[in-house]
Amino acid sequence: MAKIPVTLTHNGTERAAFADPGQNLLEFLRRGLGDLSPKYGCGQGTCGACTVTIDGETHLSCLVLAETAAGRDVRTAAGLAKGATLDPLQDAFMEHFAAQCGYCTPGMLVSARALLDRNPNPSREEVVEAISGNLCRCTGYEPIIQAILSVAGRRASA
Amino acid sequence: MTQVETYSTLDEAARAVGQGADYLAGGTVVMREVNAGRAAARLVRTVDPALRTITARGDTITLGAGVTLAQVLADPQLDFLHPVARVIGGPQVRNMGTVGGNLFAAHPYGDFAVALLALGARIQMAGSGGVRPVEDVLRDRAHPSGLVAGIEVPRPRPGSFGFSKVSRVKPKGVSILSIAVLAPHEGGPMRGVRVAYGAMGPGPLRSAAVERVLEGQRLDAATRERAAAVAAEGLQPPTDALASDWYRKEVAGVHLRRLLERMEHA
Amino acid sequence: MTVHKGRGFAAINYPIGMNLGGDPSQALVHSNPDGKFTVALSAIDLGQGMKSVTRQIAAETLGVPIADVYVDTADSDTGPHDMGSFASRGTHRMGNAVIQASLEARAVMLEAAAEELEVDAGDLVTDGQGNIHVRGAPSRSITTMAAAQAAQFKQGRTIAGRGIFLIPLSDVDPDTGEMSPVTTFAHAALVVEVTVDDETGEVEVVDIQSAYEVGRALNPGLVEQQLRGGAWMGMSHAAWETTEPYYPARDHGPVDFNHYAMPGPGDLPTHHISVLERPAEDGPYGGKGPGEMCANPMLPAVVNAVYDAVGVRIDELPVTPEKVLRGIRANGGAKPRQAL
Amino acid sequence: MSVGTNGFELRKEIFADERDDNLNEIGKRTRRQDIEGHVTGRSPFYDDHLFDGLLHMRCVRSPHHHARVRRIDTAAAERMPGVVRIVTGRDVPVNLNTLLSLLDFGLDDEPILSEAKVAYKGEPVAAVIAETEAQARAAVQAVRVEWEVLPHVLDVEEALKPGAPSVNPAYPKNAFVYHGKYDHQKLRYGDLDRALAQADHVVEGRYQMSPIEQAPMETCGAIAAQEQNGRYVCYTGTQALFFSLGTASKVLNLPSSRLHFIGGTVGGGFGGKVDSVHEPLAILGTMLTGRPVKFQWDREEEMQVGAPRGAERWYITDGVMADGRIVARRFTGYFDCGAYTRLSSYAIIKGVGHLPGPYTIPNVYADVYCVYTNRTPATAMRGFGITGVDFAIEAHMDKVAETVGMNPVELRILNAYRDGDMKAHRRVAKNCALVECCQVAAEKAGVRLSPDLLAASSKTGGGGARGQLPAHTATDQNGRVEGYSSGSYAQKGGASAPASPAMPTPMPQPAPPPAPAPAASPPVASAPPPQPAPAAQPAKKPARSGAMRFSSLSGFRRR
Repeated sequence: MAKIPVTLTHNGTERAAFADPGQNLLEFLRRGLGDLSPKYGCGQGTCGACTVTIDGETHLSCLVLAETAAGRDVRTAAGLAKGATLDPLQDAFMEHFAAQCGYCTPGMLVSARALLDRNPNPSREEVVEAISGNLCRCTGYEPIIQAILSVAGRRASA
Repeated sequence: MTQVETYSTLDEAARAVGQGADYLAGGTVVMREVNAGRAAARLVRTVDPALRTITARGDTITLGAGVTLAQVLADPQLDFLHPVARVIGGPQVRNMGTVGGNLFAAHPYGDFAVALLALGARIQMAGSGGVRPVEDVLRDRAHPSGLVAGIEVPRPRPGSFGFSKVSRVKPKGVSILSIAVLAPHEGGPMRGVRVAYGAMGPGPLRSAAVERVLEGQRLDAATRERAAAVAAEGLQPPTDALASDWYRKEVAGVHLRRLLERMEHA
Repeated sequence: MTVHKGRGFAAINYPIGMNLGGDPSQALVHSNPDGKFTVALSAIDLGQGMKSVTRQIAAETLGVPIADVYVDTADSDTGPHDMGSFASRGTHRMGNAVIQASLEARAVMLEAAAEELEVDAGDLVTDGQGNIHVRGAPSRSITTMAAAQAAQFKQGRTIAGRGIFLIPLSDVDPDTGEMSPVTTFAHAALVVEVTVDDETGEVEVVDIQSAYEVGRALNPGLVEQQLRGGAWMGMSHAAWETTEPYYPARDHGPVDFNHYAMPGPGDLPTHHISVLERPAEDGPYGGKGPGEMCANPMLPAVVNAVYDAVGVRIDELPVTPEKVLRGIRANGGAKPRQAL
Repeated sequence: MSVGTNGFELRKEIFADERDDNLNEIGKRTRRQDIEGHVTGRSPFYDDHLFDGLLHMRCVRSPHHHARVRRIDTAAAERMPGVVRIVTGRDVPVNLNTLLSLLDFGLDDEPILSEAKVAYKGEPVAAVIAETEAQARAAVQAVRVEWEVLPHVLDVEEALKPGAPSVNPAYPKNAFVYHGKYDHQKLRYGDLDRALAQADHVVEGRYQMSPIEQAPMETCGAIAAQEQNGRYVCYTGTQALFFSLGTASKVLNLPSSRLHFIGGTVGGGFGGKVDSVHEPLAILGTMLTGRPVKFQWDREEEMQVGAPRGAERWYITDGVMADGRIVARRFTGYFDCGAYTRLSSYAIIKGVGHLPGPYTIPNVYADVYCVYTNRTPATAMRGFGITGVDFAIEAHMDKVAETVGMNPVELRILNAYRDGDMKAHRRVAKNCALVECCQVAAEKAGVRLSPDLLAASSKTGGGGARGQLPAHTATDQNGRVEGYSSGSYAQKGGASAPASPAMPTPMPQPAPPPAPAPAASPPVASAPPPQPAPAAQPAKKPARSGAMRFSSLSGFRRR
């Protein structure tokens, strides 16, 4: 079974590894590049735990064929922090108790970051829409919504 | 194991797709099957940028088959399709899923195709496949004859098109049913009415009964009630985890009437 | 179309822990030479906050700041036996084990400090800030770091502790069911408001006013997480979820989250939570376990609210639009009660 | 009023005299220890451990509800690309287990990989180990199984009728056997029939709790690998590390010292990660191949093969006085435990100890059945043993309130248990708080209560006569089962199997905290005990030949 070389930009750094034929981007990121922040929740595109951005748009990495990400700019939750400085959303999730088991959290943060990047001051309804593709079984969503809104509010008032 | 063939043009891909291969577009349908080990051994895809273009000519807007639902939402000239695109999948699915792929998404998916069916869209096939009515493509979708290149969507007159999708989960849930209504009128009786349902049969389908009731009538309360009364006539909706055939039939008329009310007051 | 409002009430209690076969948990606590503590457990944190609540309990008991404690779990080579994280037993059982282990470690730490300060260990107290001093004489003090260093490098003491908490096996009488099921109960009551669409049977949960009695709220942040998320799950059980929609037939079982329906972020009611704290006699600092019981009252409360709204009793969960609609049809229309 | 708001408050004024609120760390809203790992994606879940040469395991599953396995042909699958090994029941050292055998409770009744018969759709009969997950999936399709389809039963009450298909060979009448004695767990407190006869109203109800999926965002799974010194390491998403270790130790016949389990950071569980299905098979895969093996459910398996919260059916009959006092409550309950016991038998014990809910009712009667049907085995979920019956009780309370024309909140407070009351399981209530919860919820929602009930307290009004055991409790021998012995060890026919070396054996303990004098012995001088017929009354003939040694709580204690 021939392996396929895939080169892409991963959280700002060019990386290369081999993919199996038919391998999805989630598995490629985890096994190939060792970025374990995107999670396997369903492999069906129904939970959002594997959410990453490709060229700035959120994607379900379990539904992306790894080789089709070649040459593209892939970002994951592992790339949210700038060095030792956490993204304000990460701080807000900690402050608002917006994670319990933590399994949906990386994907949720990627979706939230994508929202704020294009709409720095979203309404509650827009936040709800932005995370609607990311399931959480623990929190009942409200703390997550509040955490995201708090960052939007901070920016608005800053 | 899955082998992927990538072509630079759609025509090449169309020639290659042939027997025993699946066409990989946005991935939301096919990659799930790949992950489950149920996809064809060969996947064919293309990187033709023409597939992602949106062009308007007169009152017809042509969507490349690879246009994503997010692209639809971002395009002001497609405002009449925004209420449709907005309720399909979550943001990630809309960033990936394509209008071409939606034509082939099995129950309970394919709500965008329901809207295209009501709008009387025409499907441009790859190569020498010509242009086909959306009905034909939907009818043959289990055994498609060729690849879709683009979708010609006639722009409806303001206020003449309405769409409704009923879900158990908000804001992102799959269809209990969806309804699209094209009801052109010049301030008078409706002419050329097209009514389409999703999740009320094996795939998107038109309701001849409702169209008969609406055609040539004004959209008043009495007409709405008559339309609601025949809303499920002749239909055999599926039973699934979310709703039984009984429930779908019972509420189709309610949701149709509510949609027609909104359209009248729009 | 008419949308009817209705309110439903339910009250419950919930047994904390299990008793079958005996219900033990163990903990080990030890200090590094700089007076920082590691708690070794085999308990599981599956989101409920086991690592965090045992860390607070250890810090409180040891008398050191929370930053000086780290909970390491779960490695069977280092963490001693524990039954597991289920049955609302984690906080209560493991919390008690951590207290016992921490008390033992603390006693050694105070002995080490006493030897350095040349006082009786019984006269020493901790300030929770990393210092040990003579009761009533804060100036006669030593840091926990200095005490730990002295213990390790000078006195040859191990600042460590072992803890176990065991609820013994309860006998169950076959003929009467006499038993000692548990030692403490948590409580809850809530009022739920719903709207019901009498043409489609669709139910929307609009508001929850809840009161939860959880023993001492060891960490209000963790408690709120459980109660808010748990009420959401209860609402989901009430009106959305099932693996077998046509039970007892096995047809149409959902295989993905699109068909296994749960309320989305657009389905959320407002939920105002009040926490009552009646400490459990044998709970760690009076704590019980809020994690499981919080979902339970939502199921009957939603059912009762639907009855209040349209006069349809749904005795088979979940409360699907179909069941509500069939009920309305069987009654010859909605029969609003609005009795609560 | 707080309706329409998302608040959170600590009502410190209530029970303030029972607490010291001046503590250093307890009571603080301290951030979670694990939160930084969660928001950076660095928290190490079991699947976040990478191994070179990792193999993937997937199961071959029954397409039938109930079928005999005639033949399993793995030849074609073994030749498939990437296939390293196919495991069947013959490869499993101890291929019969029950989860609670570690607590000496119940018979071993569930094969790890079935060899003779399957009893639910999705039951595994073989496991394929391959280089990639895709290859394992493909090879699973190539395993040929010859089935002989058997009649099946899916409804709990149907399953208890004579002549119903027998689901589980350990319990051929489709009911778990309690204490080696009865086909259900009993609760008898007072004289139900007499009280029902004297009640002003009798209120009946039937309630059905649906099967529910735990649905943790992380599916169940484990990775095993060889460690040094003949040991195996297992990274797992278990909710119960030593439960899983003990199960693996038993099933694989390995001493616990050769097993190293690592977990503790789990992507949600909600009860579904206690069953220890993955750890033994992953380790067995490593033992057979010498390579690291991952066994992980996909979402479809999680939803349909993973054990759900089982369905429950409850019948409740209440005797109520005109003023709203509930004087009698009868339950008949059926837990649908699916094809195998897992934890259901225990949930019923827990549930029976919970009856009649948080109310003081002087006459209580319950028969609760743990019923085998041809569906996915049920297991624990948040509120296990309680959620279903609480739904039934609280829906029923509303029916009672309507019958007597009372405000539903007031009905609860009127009947609420209070400190010092005797509960139906014959222990005195303490530390109660139901009344206060009702009052606070009503106040916030603007539900008006009478001055009496506003002034009520869990600390007063209980005890006294309410704290006394009933003068007479009617008992019976309904549902007596023969052929099961109430022995101390959960093995068939007294066959000796190694006790799990991994679980420390709990020592017999002194009697639990002071309890009132035991009652429940047959009355000396009173009316003959009534013999209400339970909904189902299985045959009393010996269920099977040969000595059955069966463990129950009491049996264990006498050991």
